[in-house]
Amino acid sequence: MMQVLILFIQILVLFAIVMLHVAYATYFERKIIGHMQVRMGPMRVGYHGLLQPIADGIKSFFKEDIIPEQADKAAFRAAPIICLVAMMTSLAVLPFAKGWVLADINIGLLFIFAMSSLASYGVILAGWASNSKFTFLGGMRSMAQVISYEIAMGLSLVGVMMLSGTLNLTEIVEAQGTSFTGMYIFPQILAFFVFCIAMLAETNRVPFDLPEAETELVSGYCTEYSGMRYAIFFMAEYIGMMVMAAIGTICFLGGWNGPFVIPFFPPFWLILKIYVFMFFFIWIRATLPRYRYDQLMELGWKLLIPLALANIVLTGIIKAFTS
Amino acid sequence: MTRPVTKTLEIPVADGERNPYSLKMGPQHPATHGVLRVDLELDGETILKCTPHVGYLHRGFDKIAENRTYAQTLILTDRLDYIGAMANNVGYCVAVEQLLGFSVPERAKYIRTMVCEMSRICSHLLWLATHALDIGAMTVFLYCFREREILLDLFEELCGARLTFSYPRIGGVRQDVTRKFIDELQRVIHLFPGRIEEYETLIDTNRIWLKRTVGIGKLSGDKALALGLTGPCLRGSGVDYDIRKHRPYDAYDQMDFEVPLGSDGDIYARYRCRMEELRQSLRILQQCVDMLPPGPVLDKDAPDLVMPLHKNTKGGEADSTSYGTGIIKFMEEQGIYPAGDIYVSTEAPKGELGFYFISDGSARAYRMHIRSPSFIHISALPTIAQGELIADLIANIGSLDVVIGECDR
Amino acid sequence: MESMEIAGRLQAQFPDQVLDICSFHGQVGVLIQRQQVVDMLRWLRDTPGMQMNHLMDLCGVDNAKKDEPTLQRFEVVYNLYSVPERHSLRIRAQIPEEDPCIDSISSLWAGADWHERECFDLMGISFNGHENMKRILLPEDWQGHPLRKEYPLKGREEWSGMEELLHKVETLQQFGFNDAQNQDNEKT
Amino acid sequence: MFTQIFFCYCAVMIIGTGLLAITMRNPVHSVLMVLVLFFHMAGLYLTLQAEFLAAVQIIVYAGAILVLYLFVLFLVSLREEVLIERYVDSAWIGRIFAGGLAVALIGILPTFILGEKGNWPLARVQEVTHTKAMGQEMYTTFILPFEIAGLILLVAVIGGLVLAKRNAADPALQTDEREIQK
Repeated sequence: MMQVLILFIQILVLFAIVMLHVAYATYFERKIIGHMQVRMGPMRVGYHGLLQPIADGIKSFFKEDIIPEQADKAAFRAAPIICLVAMMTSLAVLPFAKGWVLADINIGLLFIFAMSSLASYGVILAGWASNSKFTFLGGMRSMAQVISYEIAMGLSLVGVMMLSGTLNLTEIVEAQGTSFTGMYIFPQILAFFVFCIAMLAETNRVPFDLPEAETELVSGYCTEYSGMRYAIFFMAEYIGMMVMAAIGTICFLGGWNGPFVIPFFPPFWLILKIYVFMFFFIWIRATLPRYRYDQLMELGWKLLIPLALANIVLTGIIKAFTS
Repeated sequence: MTRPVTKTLEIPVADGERNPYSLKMGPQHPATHGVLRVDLELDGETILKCTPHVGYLHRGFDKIAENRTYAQTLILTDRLDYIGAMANNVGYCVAVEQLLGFSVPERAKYIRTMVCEMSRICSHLLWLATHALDIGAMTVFLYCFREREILLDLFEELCGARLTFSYPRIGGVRQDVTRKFIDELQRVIHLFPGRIEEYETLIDTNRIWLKRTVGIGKLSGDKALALGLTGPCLRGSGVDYDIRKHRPYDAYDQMDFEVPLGSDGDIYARYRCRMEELRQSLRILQQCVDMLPPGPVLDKDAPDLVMPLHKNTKGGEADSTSYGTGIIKFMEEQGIYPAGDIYVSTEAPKGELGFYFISDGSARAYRMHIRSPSFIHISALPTIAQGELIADLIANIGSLDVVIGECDR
Repeated sequence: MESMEIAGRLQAQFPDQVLDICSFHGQVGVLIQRQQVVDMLRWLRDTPGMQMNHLMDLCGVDNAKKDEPTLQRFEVVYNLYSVPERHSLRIRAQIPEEDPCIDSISSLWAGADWHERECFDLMGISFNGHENMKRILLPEDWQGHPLRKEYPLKGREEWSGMEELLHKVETLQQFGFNDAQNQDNEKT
Repeated sequence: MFTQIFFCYCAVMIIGTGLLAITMRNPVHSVLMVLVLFFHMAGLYLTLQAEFLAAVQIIVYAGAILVLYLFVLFLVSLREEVLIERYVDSAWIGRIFAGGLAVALIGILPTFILGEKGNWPLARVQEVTHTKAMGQEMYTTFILPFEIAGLILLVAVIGGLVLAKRNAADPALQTDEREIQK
């Protein structure tokens, strides 16, 4: 009983911390993108706009919740929740440092894949349930995109699985050793490249933000959403970014290992690396135009998947010869 | 015995080829540049048929112009292409001067050429900004606005307005340029080439940008001409038609500049054309500054085209109509207004901006027709967009550079 | 080639169609009858030496208040330009009041499509052979053609669509919609 | 104790959502019910220490196959109500058949017996993890059936490609024809 209570408290703490990070990830993004675009970003609420995310949260919480008359109400309500829950659940298996993990399961990597594929249901349902043409097109795009890029992403991580011989995220980090040179980014540079692109597509970020391409589909699948429900989609997107960044860190950048150990706060390096990834996300958003739908598919199926497959074969050959 | 097996929510889907998926884009849509509505018939995301609808901003300028004096109509032209309003003002004034046979002092000609090119840069910058945003490149948008701001400040220094200028007058310009304006302009001319390179670094060699623009929205030169496209859209298809060269007005015959031509007629070619035009405009600006002759800026013989006042400044009740008509009567008696018709067009940033006037000898135009480039460019949209994807339609609308205020008039 | 010369050659080619040639500030206008307008414009476009391949402008004119009795009630004015030869010409096709229509030239210039629709919309001249002769700038249920001289500057009545809208607003106000906004409006 | 409750919950949910999936009138809702069903199937696998299967169940079935179902549902127009003739005229005949089948199933239940323990007792599976155990078996003992299955799927993929290619060519032809008609 005690164990369950402790677990419950742990879950709550993780939830609170992640939500805070999500809120400030939006601030982080707006500030960085602002400075990249010769403007200031949020400045008004608090010192240099520091309280802006909180104000935004309160605002969207109290906004009117509009449900279109012709919508499928149940699915419309469920969609953002599915997104958020799927993304939050995948946090459970992420090791933030040795032992700092809610559920240290053997199939951590697969579990995260499973959850991220579930999150796409939220988007699809949102697109369908709104009963609007723009959202529907957004949902369709998202469906095709998620199916295609999940394959590329899964295949890109197979190399890591082969090198480490496990699907447990903690063990993957440990298999890379503590030294800088042990990181899988060096032997798996091809896989890392594929992963980075697929990661952007999985999280619907520029240049693959087609499901919500605002100049084409107004706002894609979330066109009809407002207030808190819209904010939930937003949160899910940012948690998704963080989860993807965490996987990239764990599988390729040596997880929580750093040049030296930080006492009392072992996850320091992991979080730092996650934010480097986040910066990468934002930087790309500020730089690149958007792909077109068919070009996105072409890139996924004709470039990334073959590349990932080649990487698997290469890794297999090298592993067979070295062992 | 039968019974319904499914009873569903209406799912908006394409029902084979009998009933294509129809999508109404606009009039409120982020990428239709104002209140343009485009009705699409889609097969998946491929456009089977595209029907633009305009008129949401129709204000009846043609009709208003028939009931106002020539000077009064000038302020309407600000509201055509409000992104580069100065070019419309100049276009209108050039047309009226030719109709009424006024001459313009040399200095005014140079100033007008100058402001024309400035508004061309303004317009092209805004075009680049929104076009890039349509394709998804967000940063270029803000960079362009940073530079546009400098130019708007310059305009403010020149005439006090930032958007609707009404600065040129029939027979010249309203007031002379200041020393400060010239100095600032000089600075801008030196600053801009670097900034243009900055945009090009961001998008010109970008793989995604090239994928989105090269080979999309192709038009051959003949087809573009038949569709009535003008300006950079026509020159992108390789047709050498620039009114500044073909029928020079103001001081353009004194200027040494090149007309950039594309060859492919796709979105990328139009983009390249406009980028080169930015550079050529800077060249013209430099020449204007260097060659600016001294002298008056408003023709002495030009009639004092005072606008009728709404309130009599000397106190008492307003009698605007009789005051206005008084002047007009006087001028009609002087025989300033010849009877006849004339079509004069100028090279506005978006393309050929033409004014067709019929004068019957009174102070008001008997008939005025504005040939606005945006109107014709939108009408070419179905031809360009057919068979392409939704995303390309957005890019095409952007690359045609339409302003609804000008289209609907 | 001088515009006058082109006009002369056009008259030689279509002697019974050309009514008059007039010149104003160096621009030449040719008054023609409406019957063979497509042939004439095609001749101007395709003849070597003419190559008037750019239709600059097309608009309708109402001559009701002009005191020139030789003119018909309506005119359609075509402003042509030759991009390779750099010369221009204006064609003014006369259209009688009782039958305001003329052949469409959208088969010659695809760009004439919207010009003609605009002319129909505002002037009420219809174009035979045009595929889509509908209003373009005004609402589809608009009455009358505003650019005709007898059309008043202020419309005779409110457009029916606008009245519908006003009515809708009134009904909504009964249920308390839009009240706050109205108060704001009253203040300003 | 906990495992039993969890099993009961999963079983009830599977039956319940299964029933809902076939009775719901909106096909998209039905698919969602199947999604929930797959979830609980994965839960059942977990009670059997088969975590790899559980994850694959969600990734493959929920993440890919059901999404494809949704795709098809969206693409096929269901705007008009689909009317299907009843296969058997009287409802009672159907109910009798169903009842009979249910009785037969329940009657057979006691004859189920647990299989032999074999090479992979529970302790060993837990030790090397289910993923490894499965991989080992699949690529050694069952390599031939595995490859045959792979070959069959490959044939299916190629067949699908060929069919799709032909279908893709058709609409293009149709649009061309339509243009010509204009």
